[in-house]
Amino acid sequence: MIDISINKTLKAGHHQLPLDVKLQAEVGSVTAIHGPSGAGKTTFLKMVAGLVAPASGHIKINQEVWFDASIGINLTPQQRRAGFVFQNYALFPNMTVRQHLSYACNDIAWIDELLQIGGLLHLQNSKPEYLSGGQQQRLAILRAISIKPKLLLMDEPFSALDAKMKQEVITALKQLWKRQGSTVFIVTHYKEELKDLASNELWIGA
Amino acid sequence: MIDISINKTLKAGHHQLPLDVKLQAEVGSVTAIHGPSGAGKTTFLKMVAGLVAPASGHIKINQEVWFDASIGINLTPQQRRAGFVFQNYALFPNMTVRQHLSYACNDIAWIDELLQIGGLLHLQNSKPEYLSGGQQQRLAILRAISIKPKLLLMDEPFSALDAKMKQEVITALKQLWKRQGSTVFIVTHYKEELKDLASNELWIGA
Amino acid sequence: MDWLPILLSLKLAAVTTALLLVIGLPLAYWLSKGGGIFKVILEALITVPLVLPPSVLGFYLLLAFSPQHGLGGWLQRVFHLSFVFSFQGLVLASIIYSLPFMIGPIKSALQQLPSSLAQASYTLGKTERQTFIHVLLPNIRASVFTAMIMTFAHTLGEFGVVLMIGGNIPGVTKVASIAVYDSVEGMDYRTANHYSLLLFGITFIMVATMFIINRRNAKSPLE
Amino acid sequence: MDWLPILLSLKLAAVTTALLLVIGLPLAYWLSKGGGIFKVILEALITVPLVLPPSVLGFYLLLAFSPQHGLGGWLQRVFHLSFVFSFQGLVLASIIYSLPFMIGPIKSALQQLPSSLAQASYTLGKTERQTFIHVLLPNIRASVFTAMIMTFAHTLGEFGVVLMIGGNIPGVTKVASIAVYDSVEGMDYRTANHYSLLLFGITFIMVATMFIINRRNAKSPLE
Amino acid sequence: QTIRVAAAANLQAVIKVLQADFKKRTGISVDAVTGSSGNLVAQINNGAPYDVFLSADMEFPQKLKQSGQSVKDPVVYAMGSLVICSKENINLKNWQKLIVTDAVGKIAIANPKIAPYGRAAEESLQKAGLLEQVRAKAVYGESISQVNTYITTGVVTVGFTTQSLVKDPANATKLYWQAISPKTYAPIEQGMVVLKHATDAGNVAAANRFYQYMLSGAAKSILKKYGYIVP
Ligand SMILES: Nc1ncnc2c1ncn2[C@@H]1O[C@H](COP(=O)(O)OP(=O)(O)OP(=O)(O)O)[C@@H](O)[C@H]1O
Ligand SMILES: Nc1ncnc2c1ncn2[C@@H]1O[C@H](COP(=O)(O)OP(=O)(O)OP(=O)(O)O)[C@@H](O)[C@H]1O
Ligand code: MOO
Ligand SMILES: [Mg+2]
Ligand SMILES: [Mg+2]
Repeated sequence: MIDISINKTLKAGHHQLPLDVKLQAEVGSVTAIHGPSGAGKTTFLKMVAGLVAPASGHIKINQEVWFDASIGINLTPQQRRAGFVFQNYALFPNMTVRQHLSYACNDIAWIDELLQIGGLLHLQNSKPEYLSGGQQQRLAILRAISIKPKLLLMDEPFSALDAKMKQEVITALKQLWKRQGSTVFIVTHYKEELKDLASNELWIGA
Repeated sequence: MIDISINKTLKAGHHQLPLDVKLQAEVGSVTAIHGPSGAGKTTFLKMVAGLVAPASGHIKINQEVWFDASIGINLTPQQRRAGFVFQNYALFPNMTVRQHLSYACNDIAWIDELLQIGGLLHLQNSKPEYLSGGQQQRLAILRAISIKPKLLLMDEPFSALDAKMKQEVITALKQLWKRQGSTVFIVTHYKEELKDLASNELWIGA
Repeated sequence: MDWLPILLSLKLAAVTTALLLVIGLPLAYWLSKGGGIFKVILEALITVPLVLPPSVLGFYLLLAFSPQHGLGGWLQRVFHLSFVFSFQGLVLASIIYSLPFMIGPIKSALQQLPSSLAQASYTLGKTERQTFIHVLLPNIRASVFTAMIMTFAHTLGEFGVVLMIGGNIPGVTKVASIAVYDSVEGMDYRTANHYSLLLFGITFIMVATMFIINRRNAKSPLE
Repeated sequence: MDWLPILLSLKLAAVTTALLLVIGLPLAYWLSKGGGIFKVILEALITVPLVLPPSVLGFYLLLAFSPQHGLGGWLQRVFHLSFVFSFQGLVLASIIYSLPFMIGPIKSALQQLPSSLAQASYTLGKTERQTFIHVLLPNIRASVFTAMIMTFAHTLGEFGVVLMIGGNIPGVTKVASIAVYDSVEGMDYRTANHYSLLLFGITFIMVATMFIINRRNAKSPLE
Repeated sequence: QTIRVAAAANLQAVIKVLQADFKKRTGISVDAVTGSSGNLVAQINNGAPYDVFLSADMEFPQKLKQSGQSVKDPVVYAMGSLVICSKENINLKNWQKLIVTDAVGKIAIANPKIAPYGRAAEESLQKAGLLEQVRAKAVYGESISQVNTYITTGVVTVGFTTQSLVKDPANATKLYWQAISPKTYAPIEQGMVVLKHATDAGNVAAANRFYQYMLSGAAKSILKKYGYIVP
């Protein structure tokens, strides 16, 4: 059981933007998050991952307390190890495709499987600057799932993929998640693309 | 009349990837470009803008020859002044939203109109690092159209916008383009989103 | 303690830093674009004055600019310019000596910038020059500040070159570094301490101010 | 010409550069994270040795490490370590003198990196240390090389500090910069020229090699 | 009127007194530029605007004559006298025995290649048959001032230096010293010349007055007070 309730006031220019999110989800479920641009979806994911501190509230994942303002608990991102697909990918310019994955995990067979899923085998020795937008996005997805995280946070992970590629990737991911029992939050602007994937929905915004 | 026919062999990892595009379009038309990830859509736009040199072929815009390998003509990006929305935005980290636009053009009324269209008025003094993904993407669009280019090249310009915001932006752009007689190439993975916008279609890929 | 050397030093450091900025920025930009063997040679040449002991570098500069010899004589005859035992000589020597400290950090910072920034600016019709000034430079501000501080401080403390080519003439070439050196040599440790503390104080204020200006205007409200 | 001073200089420069890398990288990282007034003061302190003429800095170091005085005496008694007239003394002095040239470029390059790089690494469970070594450092390689070259060259040419604290003992502290200075002073310009050319050549080869290694492994196939 | 005098580093203390006395007598100001003799000669050869040169030896002024920077032959204005000197209260009467014992750590000597006092010290040690034994303890100063710094800061036990160090009233450090017998080293003759620049700059009369003054009784008594032997 995942139980999140967090608060923070963001600054958008000179405006105050209150962000107040409550979410409960089953272990192994997939939650689609949507809402208008600038509402705080990315910020929400970053708070869950431990990259941004909420002002108040709590984050409980299974039995673990990741964050609780009232008792002063705030685990580091390293302790949480939530897989994170950044909206701008945040790839490492110095590493090849394969090095991204071998930096994250040691299992060679698993890395090969991932490269297969992402269709990046032939590019495994290329650095990000030599990848197209969609190739970069797939690498960002692979890197996040390579650590087999209990909780996977994806920020518009399919926006640069063409329809066919997207379907292939989603099908593969679905199987993976089932196998590993992962809980997943996906921010998306296209609800339809997740229709046979997501069981929950979360709306962030006024 | 716009007449493009260009050739280049790309390298994807150790593979050779031949890219061979022919396109003819009316002045004032909107062309939707699609194709699989990694096929060369971004590279095609960059060749049209003068950021990457084709190996052979020609680019003719109205009466002007922008590129012609056979007679050694290759205009600089500055001479072409094609508006360009980069897939990764390429915003200037040092400039606020408004400074992006006033760097590109001097017309204050026009800048205010643009900020209005993009819904970024309240963020005009924020730098890119304080913008959400969708806000950054809107700024990238505004910057490209701020110079009122004859030819506008957009690389997945709406991928980070929610459905409502996208409709608003597209509606506003349509009017603008009509007013200015702009010719537009848009790379997209969602043909449907351009259905009442694009008159031409170009497929890049095997 | 005599204030003249301190003022002279500050003037020398300010003039040198300003000129090196004017020379160094375009040069660093040009070098950052990469290129053939010619640029590699030039970069190595720029670094070379560093490995000669300052007084020896000063000696060679003295030979080069001596009115007795070719180049120096020609400058003297044609332009009435003398680079030995004159303030402009100190400036020239300091520029040669500090050039690598100005170029190095700026060049490597420029190489680190993503190329799409410049490309975006070009498509807006901006020239390379406008792009450099308005887009590239502001985004490597921290490195430019670092280079300026190092150049300024290095020129304040420069001694060997200046002594050789300047000759310790009060009010013309007797800068603070020479004055404090003289005091130590003359075992006048009190005066030496005063000069040192003063130089220390000036640098401290300068460096601290720079660092405070250089801090990001605001912190991200999310972190 | 005597080869011993050249070898000694190369050894000093190599040891100093290596140690400064070990000290400078974590320090630059720590300073790059920004922070309170304490860090500003520390940064200013690091820069200050630059503004004192090297020989005067050497004089103060001499006072600090003299076995007659507090710190020096204590080091002597407890660790049998002497920093005057010894090779380790030269190393220590060179480290103090060159620290800002190592720290400066690395720190500002680190500040220029987008913070999402480190964040991505943290979410993979990597510590700050692992992230620094495997993600941040490789992406500022050009700046680290620049800092290393400047430090190495600067140490080769360093003269005033070394002269003061080293005492010019053949084979122990008589480095190349002193040897070439001696030759100029003794009006033995032939030997001076030989030494200078040799230092020149060594630096040239070193710098050129570094620059060639440092060039991007391959050019983008699209540009 | 002002003239510029380039003076060897060992004169740094006494030149201030000479400057003041000369000004009182003639009304002519003197800007003194001190440095090692070798440096000063390199500068003079390359156009330095100095009117008179006071060297630490005779060789350098002779070279200037040869290169045409001075018209007249150099004259000796003073002779240096060598002392062994320490900050520690040790009896230096028998310095020859003492310096080879463990009681003496480092020994400072001016670099004999470029400083006349260093040459004299080595000569003296050679005569006493100690040079090789002392080598391991020796540290070399670039100029006599650097040797003085080593002595007064106590980083060396003893040093060979000029007597003007211990006679300098500005020096606050208590020093223990012993003159080295002048018979054991060749005299350290310090020479002086008027430079060509004085003629070019129209300072020749004033420069000559300073030159005369340096050889006068008044200057000699000051030099003597600072430990120089005057001819
Ligand atoms: N410097 C480079 N930049 C971009 N792509 C490169 C580069 N070098 C090689 N390539 C290869 O060129 C091919 C075309 O890339 P391009 O970015 O044009 O694709 P795209 O059609 O825009 O794909 P996407 O929809 O994923 O953005 C890719 O397979 C990529 O691996
Ligand atoms: N450092 C910052 N990073 C991101 N957003 C910031 C920052 N500082 C302030 N903000 C503001 O916080 C708000 C929420 O941003 P966030 O990135 O979470 O939005 P989002 O819901 O992910 O939007 P999008 O769909 O456009 O990506 C925005 O209005 C933005 O202007
Ligand atoms: O005064 Mo000297 O020339 O250093 O011996
Ligand atoms: Mg977002
Ligand atoms: Mg693309």
